[in-house]
Amino acid sequence: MPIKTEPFYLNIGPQHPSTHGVFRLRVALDGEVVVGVEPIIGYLHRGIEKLAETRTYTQTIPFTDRLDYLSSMTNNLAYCLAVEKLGGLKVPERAEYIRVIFSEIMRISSHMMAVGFFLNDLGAMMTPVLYMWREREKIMDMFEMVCGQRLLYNYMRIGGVSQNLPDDFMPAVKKFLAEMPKYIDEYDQLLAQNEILLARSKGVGILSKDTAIGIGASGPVLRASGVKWDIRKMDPYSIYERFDFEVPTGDTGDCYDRYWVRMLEIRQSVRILEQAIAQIPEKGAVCADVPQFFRPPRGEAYGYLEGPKGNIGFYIVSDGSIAPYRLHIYPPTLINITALSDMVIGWKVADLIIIFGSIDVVLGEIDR
Amino acid sequence: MKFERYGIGIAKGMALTFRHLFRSPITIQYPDEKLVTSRRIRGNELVWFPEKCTGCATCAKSCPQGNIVISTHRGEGSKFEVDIFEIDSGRCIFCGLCVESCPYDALAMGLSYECAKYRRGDLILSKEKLAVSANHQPSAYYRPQFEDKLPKQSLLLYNQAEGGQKLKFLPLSKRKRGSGA
Amino acid sequence: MTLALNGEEIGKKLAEAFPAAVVSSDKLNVLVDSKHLQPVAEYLKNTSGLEFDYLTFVTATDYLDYLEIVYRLVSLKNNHSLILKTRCHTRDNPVVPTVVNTWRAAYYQEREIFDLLGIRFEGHPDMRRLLLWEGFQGHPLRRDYL
Amino acid sequence: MTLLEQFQLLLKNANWPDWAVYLTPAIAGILLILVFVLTIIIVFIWWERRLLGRFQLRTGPNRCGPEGIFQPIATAIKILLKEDIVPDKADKLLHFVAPIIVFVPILMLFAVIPVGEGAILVDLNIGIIYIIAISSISVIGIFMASWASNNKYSLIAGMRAIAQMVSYELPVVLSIVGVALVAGSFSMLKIVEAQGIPYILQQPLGFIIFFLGALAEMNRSPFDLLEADSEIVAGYHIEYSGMKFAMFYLGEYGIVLAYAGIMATLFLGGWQGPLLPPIVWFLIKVVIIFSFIIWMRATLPRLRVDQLMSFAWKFLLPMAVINLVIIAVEVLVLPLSMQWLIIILNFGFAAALILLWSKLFTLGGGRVEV
Repeated sequence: MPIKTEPFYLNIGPQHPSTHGVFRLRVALDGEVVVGVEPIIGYLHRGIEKLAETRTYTQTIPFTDRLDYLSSMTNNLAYCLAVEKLGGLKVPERAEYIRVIFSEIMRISSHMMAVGFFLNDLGAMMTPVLYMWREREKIMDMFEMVCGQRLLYNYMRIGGVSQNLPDDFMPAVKKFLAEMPKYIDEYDQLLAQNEILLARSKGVGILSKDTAIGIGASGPVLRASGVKWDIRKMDPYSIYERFDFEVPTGDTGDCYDRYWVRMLEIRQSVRILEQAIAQIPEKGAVCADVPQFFRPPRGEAYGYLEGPKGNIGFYIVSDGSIAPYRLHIYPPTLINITALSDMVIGWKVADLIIIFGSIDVVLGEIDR
Repeated sequence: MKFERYGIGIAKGMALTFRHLFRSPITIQYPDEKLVTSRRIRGNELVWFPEKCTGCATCAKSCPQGNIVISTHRGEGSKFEVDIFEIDSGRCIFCGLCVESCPYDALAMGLSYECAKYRRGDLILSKEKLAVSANHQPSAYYRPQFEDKLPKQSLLLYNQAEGGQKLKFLPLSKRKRGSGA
Repeated sequence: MTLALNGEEIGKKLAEAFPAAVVSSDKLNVLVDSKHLQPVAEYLKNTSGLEFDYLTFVTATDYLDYLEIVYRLVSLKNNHSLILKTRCHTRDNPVVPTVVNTWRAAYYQEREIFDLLGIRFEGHPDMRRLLLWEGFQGHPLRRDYL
Repeated sequence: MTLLEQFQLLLKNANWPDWAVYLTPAIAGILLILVFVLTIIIVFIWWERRLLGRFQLRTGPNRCGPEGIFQPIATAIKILLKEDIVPDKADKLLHFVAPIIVFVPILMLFAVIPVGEGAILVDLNIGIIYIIAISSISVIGIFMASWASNNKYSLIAGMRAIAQMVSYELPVVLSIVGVALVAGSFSMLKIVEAQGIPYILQQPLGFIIFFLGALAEMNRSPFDLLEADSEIVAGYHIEYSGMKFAMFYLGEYGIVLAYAGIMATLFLGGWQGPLLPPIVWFLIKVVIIFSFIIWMRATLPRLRVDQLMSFAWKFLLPMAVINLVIIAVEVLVLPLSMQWLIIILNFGFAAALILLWSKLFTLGGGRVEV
């Protein structure tokens, strides 16, 4: 007679070291094996979409910082792209380059957080995180130099960027780029070939190509599954068509691929940055002439870009007034966790944590 | 775990951490050592220039939080006198939009970043607290005219030989106690 | 460059396959009748030359006299996109068929729309509130919610 | 004759009553061990935090006292002042007893670890067997703690604890047997005295197996599954606070100290060494082992529970058995005078076996169909 067992339920979160924010997973366990998982979200819901309806177009930019607070620049940019598309604005050349530079620095920073905490979830006791924070702090310094804050930048404006680059910026970013490849090699040396890491992450949490496309995954999660889809390449926004870079993809879509695709993307970002630094015009306006209470024509627009976490998009409906009639934020990480249950069922609790970590979620964006 | 590579990956990682043992720490002993912030820092306060302010309330209109309280009355001639100018720094998100929108450069972001208070009421910055003074100076955020007066930001990117911040670990005896204020 | 397909052409194509489905179409988007949404979605996904295999976003807007649901479809294979719309003319308990069976990407987004705008998606496997808690009164993203 | 026996003799000669002759040295010894262990644990806590900080490009605690040496004391005071919280649905008795059961056996281990010539509490002739027996008791305490807390995270930790501790006991014991075979005694003192050349050279494979097994026994990275902070938060002591937590915390370092001491005794020649006094040599060896453990903690990620199991049963256990056979054959066949030949042979065997077994070793587990 088989022994009758019943699953036992474990709440991982809302307060848990590895949920990367206030996120709750209701997990059904059979021993240590996960048999069911239900993400419960909304603990950080601030209603940014509703708030934007009562604010002018410019006033919403600081709120976009607070979506994915680890990649605020790209959120700013995606929102500004949407409004510019709506208003048919032309962005000055220099501003376009500044935008690209900051998107790519932001991508490096965000990927370093993602990889560092993925490795921390694996149990590597903060060491990779601190090594990566060393470089991230340098990036934060550069952001602080340009826009005055280290986390919530509020730098992009409708029609450009808020301020010109200070004189110290270019030497700093050049030095950073010269150092960065050496540090990336160090990160790879630290754990990329580590047998324990390979054992823990290879073949774990596979997101197949068809599932990845079906759930509309984007960013490194989609590319790790072997889909060569990068909006920078496939639908270039800003001036990305001028840069030469590759889109790294994985083969199987397991945790290791998601980690490795991010490491490769950091290298590609360095490559884009080197080109952008070489091409940027010395002088020129950094913002188009946009009134403070900007009134775009009636209509709707969807501005989107390839953020560090994936395709972040803003869908704006305008009724011709100073405030958007409707603002919808398309959150990539919420979409990426759609297939979480497919990925984790049958794996152990320890795997659940790293699979969730490898998706790289930020709760500010999921809950909005 | 297959030791196909006989643990070479583990050995490499261990060698890297061992190398780091001989590098100097990257952390700063915060209240004792402080880095110089950016010239454009958006600190946790705002600086108001009463003589430049015309009381037009553009800042209040541009605030996403609706956080700036300003009330005026008509003084001598056509000039407006500001009666109340209040910003609740507990609700302020320090986005700097008010500074950007001010047509007369009468408002600037502050330099301070240690503004913790024991009571919420203390966070409300009144006219007197906002007004510019010797130890309440503006930062160069959106105000490039102040940029030259401020010290250069210390970047972690540069080491000491390259003109960066001196990042030496101070022994206990040389540290100043309670210098953070 | 992701080519935004001309809505009029797609509208014509759809009208051939489903005569009653297309309500209107213009350069940017195609508006279909919500009754025919599911077959239209299947058609858009599986017809060669279109192959919209990737649903980017689903959202809804409250225009006071009707609720409009917007789908942005992308074909990763052909690198083109289309905006598909459908409308819902009632405000009390509006119901629209789900597209989860065609594109799983709609799973959370439809739950979110139900949560914030109160549109019920028929056939959705788990139609519950997503961001707000069970028992919350009203749907905040409607224009008449204060 | 150990120092304690000399003390006993002294009291007997001074015509103390019989019960006092036994009790006084015993109490003195226990106090000595407590002071010795607690002092070293406090230094260890500081050393781990500082060294880990240096590995991670931080400075580590540096505020309390010179170079932060008093930080563990400050931490201890903080922990002791905390409220003792017992969960409402906890099994109160077991919840109370568990920390004691974890901590006391660890202290008991130090009774047979020699820190110098004759500096041992009791020179048991079955010293090693005593260690094996006593060190397994704290598993029960850990399981009691995890059960009594009535917390699902700690229950998972408890299940992991039993599996991990029991599995790793075997290779550890088998590798110790190799040492006992060569030394010809179970007594810790005799083993140290028998080590003209430290046994790490003579039995490198045995040392590696013992070291990895001991890492798992003392829940150190990469085998720290019991308290895996990113998965099950703090494992078995998630519901403990105050003094009870302090017991676990001290126990954690105490067992590291104990195992480092055992390792130093069995494989590194114990207190023996030139020039410096024996206790210093002993402590140097212990600190080197401890530093190596910290180094591993700073670098390596954690294993999964099924990988941990298969590593014990498929890698360490067969290797330990083979190692034992090799040692036994060598003891029988080769005369003791050919020490250096044994060393060369054993290094060759160790390298060959590890390479071979690495090829053969595959990992079971993975996804379970549910």
